Parts: sequence; structure tokens; C-alpha cells
Amino acid sequence: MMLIPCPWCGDRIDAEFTCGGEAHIVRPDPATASDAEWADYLFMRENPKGLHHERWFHAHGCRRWFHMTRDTVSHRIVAVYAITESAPEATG
Amino acid sequence: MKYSLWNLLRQAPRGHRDWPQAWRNPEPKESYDVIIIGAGGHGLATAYYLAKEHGITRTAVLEKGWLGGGNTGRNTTIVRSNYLWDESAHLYEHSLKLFETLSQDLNFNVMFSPRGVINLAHNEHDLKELRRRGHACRLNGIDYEMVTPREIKEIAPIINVSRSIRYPVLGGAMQRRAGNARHDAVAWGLARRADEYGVDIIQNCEVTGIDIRDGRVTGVQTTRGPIRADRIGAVPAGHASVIASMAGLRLPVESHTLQAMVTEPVKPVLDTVIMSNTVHVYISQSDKGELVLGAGIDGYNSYGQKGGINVIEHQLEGLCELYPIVSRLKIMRVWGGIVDIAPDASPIISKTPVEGFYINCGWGTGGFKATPGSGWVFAHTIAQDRPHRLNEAFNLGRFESGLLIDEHGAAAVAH
Amino acid sequence: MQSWRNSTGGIIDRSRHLSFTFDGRRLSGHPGDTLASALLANGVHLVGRSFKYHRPRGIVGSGVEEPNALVRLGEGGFVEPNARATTTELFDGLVASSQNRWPSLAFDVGALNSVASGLIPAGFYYKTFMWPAKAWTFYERFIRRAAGLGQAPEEPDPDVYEKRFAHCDVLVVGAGPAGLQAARAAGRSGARVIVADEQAVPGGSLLAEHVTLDGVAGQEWPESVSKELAGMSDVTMLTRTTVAGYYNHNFLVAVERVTDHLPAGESALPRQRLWKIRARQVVLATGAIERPLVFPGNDRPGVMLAGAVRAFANRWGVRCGARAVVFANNDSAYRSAIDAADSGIHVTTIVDCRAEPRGRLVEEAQSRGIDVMAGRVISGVEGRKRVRGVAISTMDDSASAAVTKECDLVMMSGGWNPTVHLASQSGTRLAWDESRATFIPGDAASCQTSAGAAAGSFGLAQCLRSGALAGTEAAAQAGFDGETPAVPEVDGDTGDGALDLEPFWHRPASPRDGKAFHDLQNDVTTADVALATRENYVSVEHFKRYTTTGMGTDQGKTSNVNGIAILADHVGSSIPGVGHTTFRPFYTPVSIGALAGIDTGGELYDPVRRTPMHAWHAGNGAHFEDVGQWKRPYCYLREGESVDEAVQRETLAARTGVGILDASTLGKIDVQGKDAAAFLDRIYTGTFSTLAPGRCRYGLMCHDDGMVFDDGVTARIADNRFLVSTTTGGAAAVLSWFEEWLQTEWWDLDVHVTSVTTQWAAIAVAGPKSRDLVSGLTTTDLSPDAFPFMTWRDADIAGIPGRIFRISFSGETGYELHVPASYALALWQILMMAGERHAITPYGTEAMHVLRAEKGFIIVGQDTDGTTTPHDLGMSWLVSKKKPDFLGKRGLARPDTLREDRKQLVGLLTEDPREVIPEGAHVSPEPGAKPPVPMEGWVSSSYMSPNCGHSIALALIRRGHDRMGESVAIPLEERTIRARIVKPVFFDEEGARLRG
Amino acid sequence: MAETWQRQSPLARRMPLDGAARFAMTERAFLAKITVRGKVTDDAVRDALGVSLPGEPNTASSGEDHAILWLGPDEWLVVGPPESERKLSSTLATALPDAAVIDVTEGYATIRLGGPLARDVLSMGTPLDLHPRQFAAGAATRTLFARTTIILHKVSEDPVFDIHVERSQAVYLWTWLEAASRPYMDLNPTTRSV
Ligand SMILES: Cc1cc2nc3c(=O)[nH]c(=O)nc-3n(C[C@H](O)[C@H](O)[C@H](O)COP(=O)(O)OP(=O)(O)OC[C@H]3O[C@@H](n4cnc5c(N)ncnc54)[C@H](O)[C@@H]3O)c2cc1C
Ligand SMILES: NC(=O)c1ccc[n+]([C@@H]2O[C@H](COP(=O)([O-])OP(=O)(O)OC[C@H]3O[C@@H](n4cnc5c(N)ncnc54)[C@H](O)[C@@H]3O)[C@@H](O)[C@H]2O)c1
Ligand SMILES: Cc1cc2nc3c(=O)[nH]c(=O)nc-3n(C[C@H](O)[C@H](O)[C@H](O)COP(=O)(O)O)c2cc1C
Ligand SMILES: [Zn+2]
Repeated sequence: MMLIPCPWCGDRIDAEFTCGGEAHIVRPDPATASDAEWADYLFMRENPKGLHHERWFHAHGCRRWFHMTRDTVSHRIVAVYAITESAPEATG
Repeated sequence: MKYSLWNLLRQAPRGHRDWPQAWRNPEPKESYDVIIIGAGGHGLATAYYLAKEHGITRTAVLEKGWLGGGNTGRNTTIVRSNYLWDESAHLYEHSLKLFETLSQDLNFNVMFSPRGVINLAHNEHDLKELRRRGHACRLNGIDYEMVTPREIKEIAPIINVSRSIRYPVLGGAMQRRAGNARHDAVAWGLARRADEYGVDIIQNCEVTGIDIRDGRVTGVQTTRGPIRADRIGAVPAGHASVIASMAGLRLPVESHTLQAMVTEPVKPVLDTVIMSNTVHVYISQSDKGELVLGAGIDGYNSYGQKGGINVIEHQLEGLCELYPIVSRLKIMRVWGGIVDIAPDASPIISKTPVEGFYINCGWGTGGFKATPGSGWVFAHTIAQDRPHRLNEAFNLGRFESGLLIDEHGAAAVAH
Repeated sequence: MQSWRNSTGGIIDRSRHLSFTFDGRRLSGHPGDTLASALLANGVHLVGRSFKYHRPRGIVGSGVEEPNALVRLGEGGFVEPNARATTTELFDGLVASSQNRWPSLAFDVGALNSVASGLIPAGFYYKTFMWPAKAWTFYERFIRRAAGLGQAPEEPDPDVYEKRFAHCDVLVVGAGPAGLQAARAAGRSGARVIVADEQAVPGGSLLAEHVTLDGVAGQEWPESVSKELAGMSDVTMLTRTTVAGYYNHNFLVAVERVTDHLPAGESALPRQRLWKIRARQVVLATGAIERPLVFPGNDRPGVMLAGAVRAFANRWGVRCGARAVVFANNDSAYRSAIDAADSGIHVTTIVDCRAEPRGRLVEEAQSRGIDVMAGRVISGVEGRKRVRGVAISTMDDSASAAVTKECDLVMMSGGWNPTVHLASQSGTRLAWDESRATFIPGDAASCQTSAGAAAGSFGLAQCLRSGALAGTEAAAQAGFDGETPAVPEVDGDTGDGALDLEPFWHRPASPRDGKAFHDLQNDVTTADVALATRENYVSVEHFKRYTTTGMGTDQGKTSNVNGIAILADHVGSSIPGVGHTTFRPFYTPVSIGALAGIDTGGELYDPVRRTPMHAWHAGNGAHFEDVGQWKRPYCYLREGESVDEAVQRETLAARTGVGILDASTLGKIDVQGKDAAAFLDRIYTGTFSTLAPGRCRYGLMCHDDGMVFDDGVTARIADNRFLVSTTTGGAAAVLSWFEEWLQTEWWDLDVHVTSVTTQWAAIAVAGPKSRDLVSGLTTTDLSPDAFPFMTWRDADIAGIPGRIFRISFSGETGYELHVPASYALALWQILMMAGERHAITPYGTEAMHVLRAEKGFIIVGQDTDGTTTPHDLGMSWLVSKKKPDFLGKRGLARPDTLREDRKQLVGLLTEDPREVIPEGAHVSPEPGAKPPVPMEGWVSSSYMSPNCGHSIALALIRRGHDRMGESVAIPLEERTIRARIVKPVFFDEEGARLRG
Repeated sequence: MAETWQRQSPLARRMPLDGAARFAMTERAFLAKITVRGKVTDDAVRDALGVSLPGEPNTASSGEDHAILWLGPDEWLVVGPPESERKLSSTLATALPDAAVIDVTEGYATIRLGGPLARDVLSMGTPLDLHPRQFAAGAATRTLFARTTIILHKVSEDPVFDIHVERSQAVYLWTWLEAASRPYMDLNPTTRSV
């Protein structure tokens, strides 16, 4: 049961959130994207063992989406940043 | 030495001194014809059928931990074949058939026990889904029958079929040929047989890199040094993405923790397997007496074999609803496995853009039942460099073309 | 009666007698007793039969480590199987019985297994029962009956349970000397502290010691610390509370046994309470567990842990035997021997496998007349249901050197294992400590530390000090600074806890030795280790699973380290080389009831969502169905009517008179903002920016792969405001879907979405008489010209400010009336009254389904399945070709979504108009073929239509749109139905009623 | 025709629990509740209602008639006296032209809890830390409760809590709280607030 630091509400139990999976997936231009690019966007994931940039939604709280960088093995939370921001450098 | 009652009797007075090793601990050779990554049930079955069906025995199965220690060793052992779509039904049915004679085939009792699996319906929609699946199964030659709450109560007297619970049991579907098998025995039996064929099962040997030249695999890097082979079959379950990334590929899977648990052992109270999607719990009783319980995945990517207690709580709330006598039984142990979930809840058994590199993954919460079948078709795919009819549809290309095999209905709750 | 109870000593209340029964025998004990101490006080040692061989078994330990003494407690619904006698508090009227024996504990038929034990070594079942092929299930039945320990209750549990969350700065697990000091330190700093201890009173091992701390008796000192803690407002002491699981980010789960120590039904309080604790810092002061020794016959009743014998003597005033032999490899056993002797047990001999045991303890033992036999081991035990004597021999087992000693008690001590379970669960790695021959916590994972015996300090003074330091440090880490409390002066402590231990794991067995068990509960012997080694199950995890070591209810508290050590010996490796298996929740088993809490049993399991008219439905024959969490009337049963008849009646009524349906459960989302229209254009396959205020439009939503996921009618309320309706089941998902796109992709859009599902109740009024009915309640002009199909108006409805929508899912002339929820019941009743003259008929979801199927309207989730596109549904007209993009557009352009041979929605008319095709049946081009029969589609909706006078069905059939008029076969089990493919509209194809 | 008296609140049929010394629970029917989303300035709100916007997340501000609860960075719940919702929404809509103003009066039910056991009973359902240091009077937030979502507002330190819950789940929540408190209603307060 992780303690997730919502950028708005502060530390809350993970059960209040839903995880939206990998972050920073760019939706390609549907007019020009190839089938492969579209499949890549829809389905292909890094799914890394280690640091993962991901999206979370505070469903039972402020109902805001935000970004989080978390270690998928230790569950250490390394960074939390706005949904409009790109991944912080240091956390690679 | 053959496993038999006769040999057990002969060994008894000798204190069982003469039983040989079930498998060797070979040192890795420099090269093999085929390397299988992952000594789970699927990897071992692949090696076994490569030898048995295709005469390929210069095979190494590389395992980063101990053989059978992945999801094969931590699943709730449900085996059934009543899937919705033809592609899945045929594949799982093939596997179920192999299970039916696996003990004899391997000369290792895997305790396949066709004690029946019931899927419960708790609302009209569930009933519709089960009926649809039932019609499909019948036409696919897979046994399947709808059962009424009364019949379910007769089969499993501990269930509560009262209409007054939150989600009453409105009916169910039963596959009588389905049931359980002993998870460890499946891995061990396959390992022993593959080893007999000369397959090298190399434990504590983690693959850390995949060597590719001109778009073809040439071997792997491991914690025990490089090993060469021009055909590599990866069967790493929860670690599929990790292996794929070594070959420069991304996969349409995400790794999640799936938990299971056992109660303290009690005398038999349940002789069948019962699953419920709506109430999110499934139950069976092992031969040792523990109730083996499972539910859904934790909702975020994880490579930790440990999940949250909230999932367990919710599952047990449902369990108490359906089986009120369990309330005073105690949970003895809870564990987790890392499952690789594909968007359509169907596996990927496929060639890849890298020549000689084959991938078998995406079994998610339900691949134990497919162990022999998956190995069988994957061996074929590797040996012939093309898929077998049974796994043709389970290719990577389907994500690009859009022909997914959506088994969420039949696979929703883990099993 | 209690002939083994001393007249003084211990912390029990001799002035009161508690009566209890064991296997029907009436016995007595005192407050403060556990079931085990009371049994022993009555001279009862034989308490159970072992798992596999059904060997007689006695009490081994005095706490949670107990592997053998598992009993069944209580009667009827209160039955609890597999309860440890050593941790069960005695109360008046307690009923206990032994398990896993038939017909009786003394004479157990299952003991035949013992005779055949040569045939059933570890893993024997993998090697046999394979012929004939189908026979396994036959054998399995017997194996299943023989296995399992206790018997499950047969009745539902009458008790209630409770769960709660808690938060603290410092959680201290264990209230022994280390834990109490830690709690004191943290408490004094002002931090919020929870101390949890599994025992009934704080004190831990101090309760079993004869020492003084600052002049206070060790058995009383804990009480004085508790008093101090009780005076601190932010400190909570939880006794009878086991911390059972350690989860991510310092989230721990503990079970408090609130009323288990009381007679059934005596208290209104919950039986158990599950604490879910988030702690900033955790101090693990969980103590240590003594290790048994492995020797032949070490499972006989009367063979006990030395420390347990000492505890029974010191804490409960009970002598575990008359004549004892001690078997030891370390000094702590001497303290136990001395205290046992002091309690009146005749301790004759200490068999010490160390060559030269020496020191003050040895002298003190000798001074009590105890014979110390150095360099010796116990090589055999006599007696079956109780120890009668032991054989003692040299290490290398020269049989000639063996002597026998009579005794009825063997006290063994193989050293101590720090209780590292929680530390390991938290992610702390364990390190092998050679001098103490045990695993201790290595560098602690974050925000957590171990103290006292749990950290490997076995001396009392060190435990007190390490606890105080740990508590101070934990508080400081949590932001509370305080002074470290002084360490009390200890008197009577017999040293620094150095064990001077020489490991003794086992002696290579010879067949005549008999069984030597390292795992008592699962009946695993040294011979099994040898077999596992021979067969190469030598990874510690294979070893565990092959032999089942540590897989019992005690999870190997006394067996794991011995098992690992013996394995290491066999494979010629070291103990750290072999490693240990994974520690997992729960530390001790946790009842399912406690984990479920009150969130079980009907409504409490999952919310029942009710519409404002629910009570009316319930009072008027509604037969409810669950749709998600909602309860919806499926139909309203009149007296003597079947469900089918009711549905037919309601369906007919809605097309001949007027029907009303409670449509309040449909999702409603208020979408507003400057970019609301642009937003909906991206969400829906169709276009909404062109919709005029006051008008409504039906739309489909797809995921970005092009598959339909929800549908509904959207009304434009104002230029910048829409009301989107969704399916009942999809409401929450659609709202989240909107939020996700708005926040994560389209944050430039000025749009806000808010659920108003429960703000508005909705009543659908359908039927030729609907206009007549509704116009009587409103001044709004309902004539088709003034108020055409697919428009809406603000309106006063029967005095209620609401909205009228001219929309219809039934395909009938009709209106949807939206009013604020609190008025909905009143409106419903007004409609029922006003509609009397038209024989108004409330109809349920099933009639609604039939009505819409007559019109060929789809239900997402029934006529679609996650692989269905709008084109498959024949709804290409709803898919904009002009918009540059919308969710799903690109997905629909993939090769397999463009194929012409996809399954497409069509209607089916059976040859026999009375025949209703079973829903879910499949269409086959070769119905008579042998399985696998090819399939080319399936029937998604199928009903008898009273309005058409024949059955109707919707189906998704391969290339269906091109196959109009074709006859297809639907093979069922016993017959094949023939049907004709038609357009999926069966009634009022032109929509005259809709628009009229 | 429908009259005001025919309005029915979701918990109209429930008897208030009056264990005032320990745990009390009652419905506050028909409170006006308005969701405000979007660009909102403190001045505009203060001008309209005489109450300022809560400055911090997880807090509420209260005036004589109105309370404003912070629910998210662009979301507030304005609570006013019964029967005032029409007026309140139009006041707000006028005052806040760039915001979305949605009347949710009927969409939520409100339950008021009080008594020394209130915090304990709440802790059985919510993972929030309700220690007065963490959740003082004036605190408010949306949070998880058992199997539903609630908006929790600590009205005063006595303590008094208001819970706003989606109307269709009001009976569930009420039933749940009643069951959770039942063992304690005939006893001295024995649970511990942690
Ligand atoms: C709790 C739980 C319950 C389940 N219940 C059921 C059920 O009832 N019925 C059912 O059909 N299915 C069930 N499943 C799913 C099932 O267990 C899996 O689908 C199946 O066992 C997968 O088998 P496998 O051989 O592919 O994977 P695994 O057994 O996981 O084997 C993969 C192996 O690859 C190894 N590996 C990974 N990376 C490397 C590397 N870099 N180098 C070397 N080796 C590597 C791993 O160590 C592992 O041993 C359950 C799963 C879980 C976790
Ligand atoms: N050399 C020896 O003979 C020897 C060996 C070991 C210990 N000891 C003595 O034991 C004492 C150790 O003191 P301590 O305070 O470290 O330990 P302790 O054993 O006195 O106290 C530990 C307490 O924690 C409880 N506990 C353990 N796990 C728990 C859990 N998961 N949840 C709740 N409660 C739990 C136990 O029931 C016990 O009450 C010292 O007096 C030491 O001298 C002596
Ligand atoms: C079907 C099944 C039955 C199990 N039964 C037991 C059991 O009786 N006792 C036990 O301690 N563990 C049991 N386990 C759990 C294992 O001990 C172990 O937790 C699991 O294999 C995962 O491995 P790990 O905990 O070592 O990571 C069982 C596991 C499975 C899959
Ligand atoms: Zn938040």
C-alpha cells in the first residue's frame, strides 16, 4: 500500500488513485501515422523493470491527473510532476 | 529409474537410497541449437517438445532463479479450456488434452485432477456471457454445461445460493473435464523428462543481453557468460518486456502483481473449482487441505512479487459472502507473481522482427492451464520457423492490423 | 486436579477457577492461563496427531512458535480449527478438542500411515498413482481425506469483525523489554506512538523471567511502563494484537483479538479488529524464538523447548514433567534447566553436545545436582504417547557408549532465531551471523529498525538499551526529539546473552535410529532432506516445496533454520550459501473474517445504488436485477404472473397505451465551457458542434482502436453547454475518460465535465398515449411541430421545474422527463395516477430491451463486445467522414478493421415464428459438422416480440450486411434452428411513431 | 400537482442515531450544493457570498450561511442553506462568468456525525489521518470511504463532521456507519483514536 504524494492533496494511500500506465506516449498524427506507428501508440509499452514514468489519477480525491516516476521493483517514488511537464532529467 | 509403485516398494526398505537426480546441474556449453529463456512450465515444455516432437535436443533452458520458480510455482493451478473465441478454445483445448495424459507421458504424477470448474453468474449480463461462451464451446467440442444455483449447491454445499446476498448466484457454467494440476509437479516432471532427452537446464543463469547480427540472433549474454545459438525462444512471463528490450523490441504487455493465498489446511470441504468474475474471487481446495484463493491484479506496473492488502481484503469480503463458513478459517500465506498482461487478454506466441528470435508471453493471469499446449506450439514455431495452425492467430502482427482476440470475458478474473 | 501446578509463582490468579473441556474431559485452570498451560497443569501432554504419519504429538513451545498443539475450539458456528493451544487464552467454558485423529486421540487409525511410512517419503505421490491413466482422481479422494488438519465450521460465523485505519509516527511491534523501552522513548518525545503486542499483557519474555529491573520484579515492570505509556495522550498500547503483514511504504496490518478470550456471545464488541497502520517509523522489537534440536524421536510428547518449560514454570507455575533431561548446544538451556529445577522438576541431566561447556551457568546447574554430560547427544527417545526415557550417546555414535536415562520430559535448546519475519517482509535483507548461528536483520530498509532480541541481542540489559535507542532514533526521524530513557538496572540477569553456542544440526541418521524431525508440523524428517538432496531438489526453494518444510500453519518458525542447515550439510554448502526461503505475510495466520471486516454480507459488501423511486418499485412487485451497483426493476410482477408473462404484458402496453420506465440510472454528464462542442466532436464519432441548442443527437464513442465503448443521446443545453447521457454501467468510465483526455492531452480546451447522474431523475414515458398523459401535466406545447423528435425543453412538469426530452429508446412516441431527484417519486406517483385512464403500465429493463430490439437499437455490451466497430453495427452514418480526427478514427482505418468479412449486425427471423433463438447461440455454415464446427457469428439479442407477433433476434454475422435474405443455421444441442437474415428493424421501420 | 412537501430526501426514512454522548448521526436534508469549476477569483466569491475561497487544499472556509470546500485546484463545493440552490447558483453564475456552475444539490446527500466516537467510526472507513493535528476543524477533502467516495468536512473540533455522498449511495453509507457504530452504542467509549 503505497503512500502517493498527490501534488495537490498531499500524501494519500494508493487505493485512492488509479494508475494510467506509461507516461509521455505521444499520440501520432492520425492522418499520417502508419499502422505500425498507431499500434505502437495504442499498445506497445516500455514496461521497464526499474524507473517508470507513469500517469496517475487521484480518483477519490482532487480528480487530477499527474505524472510520477516510480521504481517498479522497490516502489520508491522518485518524482511527482505536472501532467503538462516532460520527464525530469535526473530520473532518466 | 522409472517412477512406479513397484519401485517405491523396492526402495522403501533401502531408505530410498537409489533414486537418481530428477535433473542434472550442467555447466553451460559454448553453443546450442536452441536457447530457451526461462525455465517456467512453458519454457520447459518447449524444450521437452522440441526434443520429443522435433528431435532437437541440443537445447539449453536458461533460468535466472530456480526452475519453476516463476508464475508456474505460484499460481492457483486452475486448468480449463472453455474459452470464447475459436483461436483460444482450440489452443487451450489442445493443452487440456495434453494435460489429461501428462502424468503418463512424463512418468511423473502431475496430479491432474479433472474435478470440474464452475464459473458463476451473478447478474443477467453474466448469464448471457456464459451462455454465449457455452454455445461456442459446444460447437468447438469442448464440454460445457450451464448449472443452476441448486445444482451448484449440490456440487459445492458450502456455497451460499441465497437470493439475499449482494450478488446472488443466478447460475453458472461448468466444465467437468477441467480442474487442477499440481503446479510444482508440472515444472518438475517436464524438467526431468527434458533432462532425460539431454536438454541442459541451467539455473541461476540470468540472460542479460541478446546478441544480434544483421537482424539475426547469434546468442545471449548471461551472468554465466555468453552462449551461442541461432534460435532463441523467450518464455520469460512477467519479464517479457525486459527480455524484448534486449532485442530492441517493445511488446504490448504490462507487468503487474497478481496475488494468491492459502488458508490453513482443513479436511475436504470443496471438491471442485469455483470462479466468480463479479465477486472477484476464485477458490479450490488443494490435496493438502488448504483453500487456494485468488482474485485480480494490483492496478499498477510492478516487478515486485508482493501486492497490496486491499486486493486481498476485497477478495475475502466476497469470499465470506459466497462461502460463509470460511470466516473463521485463517489465511496462512499470501504471495504474488508478476504477470504480463496483454491488451486483449490473449497470449503472444510469435516470430518477431528479429530473425531467430521467438517470443512466447502475454499469458497474464491464466497461462498455467496452457503449459503443455503452449510449449507444444512454441516448439513447433521454433523448429519450423513458422507458427503452427494453433498459434497462428496469436502473433505480434495482430496489434498492428487490429485483429485482437478479446478474451476479457473468459479471462477477466485471474485463473 | 491441577496436580502439575505449583502453589506459588507465576502470574495467574489462583483465586479463581476456570472450567474447560478437552476432548470432552472437564478440566480447570486459572485466569492468566493459556489452554496449553492449563492442559499441562492437568498433566495432559498428548494433544494431537501429526499431519502425515498421525504420530502422537504434545505441546512443544509456549507461544506462537508452537508446531504441534493445534486444536479445534468452540462449537457450532463458533468453531475455529487449527488454533494454537499455546496462544489461546483460557476462559470459563472453553471447549477444545484434538484434530486429525479417528476415532480418538489415543487410538487413531491414521497411525497406520506410520507403519507404512517407508512407502511415503517426501514427494512419494509424484512417483506413483499414475496407472491406469484415469485412476488419479480415485486415489486422490483418499489422499484428500487423510490430509488437512482440522475441520472447518459447518455453520456461518455468528461473530462480527471490524477494520480500521490508523496512523502514527512510530509503531513499535512487540512489548517485551526492548519494545517497551522503545515506546517509552518515542512517547516521551511527543510522537504519536502505537505499541502492539500479540500477548494478553505486555512484557514479552520478561513475564517468564526471574529478574528485577530497578528493583521492580521483572514480571511487574511491564505494568509500570504501561502505566506511564497510558498517561501519554498520543500513545496507544494494543495488546492481543499481532502485527501480521508489512507492506510498501510502512503500511502494516495488525489483528487485535478483541473478544477471543471471552466466552462466546459475552461481549457485543467485534471478535477481532484489523488495524491498517501507516507508520512513519517502525521499531521491530519482536524478540526471538528458540530452536529445537533434531534427533530421533524428537517429536514424542514430552519433548519440549527448554525455554517453553521455563516459561510454563515461571509464568504459569506449571511443571511440565517430573523428571527431565535437557539437551543443549548453548548456555541458555542452562538457565531453563535451573529455573525448571527450582520449580520442582527433577532435572537429572544436561546432555550438552559441546565438548567443554563452562561458565557460571554450568556451575550453577551442577550445584543443583544436575549431571552435565558434555560432548553427548540424545540418540533416541523411548515412549510413544509420552517420553519414557532417552538414549544418550557420543557424537560419533558408538552405540556401545550409549546410556539410557529415564525421564518424562526432554528440554531441548538449539539456540535462538531472532524473529525477523517482519523485518524481512519490509525488504530488509537478512545476514547469517556465525557466532549465534542464526539469521539477523542486515541493513534495515528505510524508515525501520530492529531492536532487542529481534536484532540479535540476547541479553536483557542490551535489549533494554537497544530498545531505548531505537525508540529515540525513530521518533527523531519522524521529527520528534526526546531524551533516551535511562536503562533500568538489571538484577538477576544471568549475563550478556552470549550463548556460547556450538551448532548442532543433526547426526547422519542410520535406519535404526527412527525418525528425526526438523519440521514437526509437516512431519518432515532428516531422511526426507537426504532424499531431496539425492534427487537434486537442492535449491532451498525446491527443497521447501519437495519436502514441505516450513509450509505448515507455523510457517516453519521452529523448522526453517534447522532444515536449511541440514540441507547445507547434505549438499556440502554453507547455510548462507543455501539461503533462506521468502518470509511472507502473515506472521501468524489471520482469520478471513478479520480481513473482511464488516464489508461483507449483503449491502455492506458493495453499495446498492437506488433511484429515488426505489421504494415504489419495491412496493409494487418489482423483480430487480443488478446493473453494476444499481438495482433496476427487470419487470413488475402481478399476482400469478411469471417473469416472461410480465415482460410480454409490459412490452405490449408500451406500444398500445402508455408505459413508464425509471431511467434515472443512465449516466448524465454536464459538459460546459467555450470548447464544449469541439470537445464532443473529438470524443464522439459523430459531430456535435452542428447541433443547435434545444436539440438532441445520438452518438457513439470509441476507444482509439475504433471499438465502440459507449453510446447515448446528447442534448445541447446552451451554446457552451451539453448534457451527455451514457449507459448505466458506463457512466463512471465515461466521466473518467473525459477527464483523462481533458487533463492529459487536450488541456488547451476550456471544458469542465461534472456528473449529474444523481442530480436528475429520469422517467421515460412511452406509448401512443404518452403525449396525452404528459400534456396534462405541463403547459409546454407537446405537439409534434412545436416539440419535434430529438428536441428538449425546460418545462414545468406537474409543478416541478424540470426538462422534457423528446427522445425514445423504445422507438415509441415518448418523452423522457428529467426532474430534480427529490421530486422524482412524487412525479412518478402523479404519473401513475394521471395515467390510470390509459391503464398506465410501469415497465422494467427487460421490456425496454424487447422494445428497443424491435427497433433494432443496440445495447453496448450486449450487441457489442469490445471487438465491434460502428461500421460493424451498420452505423457508418454516425461516423463522420469530414472531421479530421476523433477518437477511434485512425483505429477504424487499420487493415483488419476495414475488412469486409467482419461480423456485422443483422436481424434474424426464424422459420418458425414462435421459436426464440437462445441468446449467445452461434450461426454455422456447416451445422452438422463434427466439432470443431465452423462458426460465423452469434446471436446477441433475442426475444419474443408481442408487438410483431413473432420472435426477433439481432446477430453479428460475418459479412452480414451483404447477406440479406440468406437463410442460416443455428445449431443447438438437440436441433438446428433456421433463420433468415434481415435488416435489424422489426417494427415501425419508417419511425412514424418516433416522430409522430 | 407536486408540492414542496413531496420532496423526499434520500435518507428520509432513516431514524437519526442519537448517541450524543458517544456517536450521533443525522441527515442534513436539502442543503444547497453547487459545484464550481474553472477560473474563480477570491474577490468575486467574497463579493457574492461574503466568504473567501479556501486558500489551501484540503480545507474549507465558512461564513454564516455558506461553506466553500476545496475539492481540487479548479473545483469547489459551495454549501448553503436548504432551498437556496436556485438563488445560489444564479448568484454564482453571475459572479463567476468564467467558471462552470453546476447545481448538485440533489446529487448528494449529507450526513452529519458527532460525538467522541465519530473519529473512530470514520477511521473504520477512510484511510485519511483524522488526528486533530492533521485534520483540524475546517478541513475538507474528497476521499475514499469503504467502497464509495465521500466529501468529508470537519465542521468543528467537538468534533462534528459533515459527509457529502452521492445520493444513490446514501443508504449504503448510512447502513455502513450504523453497522460500524453498533457495537459501541451501548457501551462506554472504548475504541481508541489513533
Ligand atoms: C497468483 C497467480 C495465480 C495464477 N493462477 C492461474 C490459474 O489458476 N490458472 C492458470 O492457468 N494460470 C494462472 N496463473 C498464470 C500462470 O501462472 C502463468 O501464466 C504461467 O505459469 C506462466 O508460465 P511461464 O512458464 O510462461 O512463466 P514462469 O513460470 O513465470 O517462467 C518464466 C521464467 O523465466 C525466468 N526468467 C525471466 N527473465 C529471465 C532472464 N533474464 N534470464 C533467465 N530467466 C529469466 C523467470 O525466472 C521464470 O522462472 C496465475 C498466476 C499467478 C501469479
Ligand atoms: N540468551 C538467552 O537466553 C536469550 C535468548 C533470546 C532472548 N532472551 C531474552 O529475551 C528478551 C528479549 O527481549 P525483547 O524485548 O527483544 O523480546 P521479547 O521476546 O521479550 O518481546 C517480544 C514481544 O514481541 C511480541 N511479538 C513478536 N512478534 C510480534 C508481532 N508480529 N506482533 C505483535 N507482537 C509480537 C512477542 O509476543 C513478545 O511479547 C530479553 O530479556 C533477553 O534476555 C534471552
Ligand atoms: C497451489 C499452491 C499451494 C500452496 N500451498 C502452500 C502451503 O500449503 N503452505 C505454504 O506455506 N505455502 C503454500 N504455497 C505458497 C508457497 O509457499 C509460496 O509462497 C509460493 O510458491 C510463492 O513463492 P515465494 O513465496 O517463495 O515467493 C502454495 C502455493 C501454491 C501455488
Ligand atoms: Zn489529489
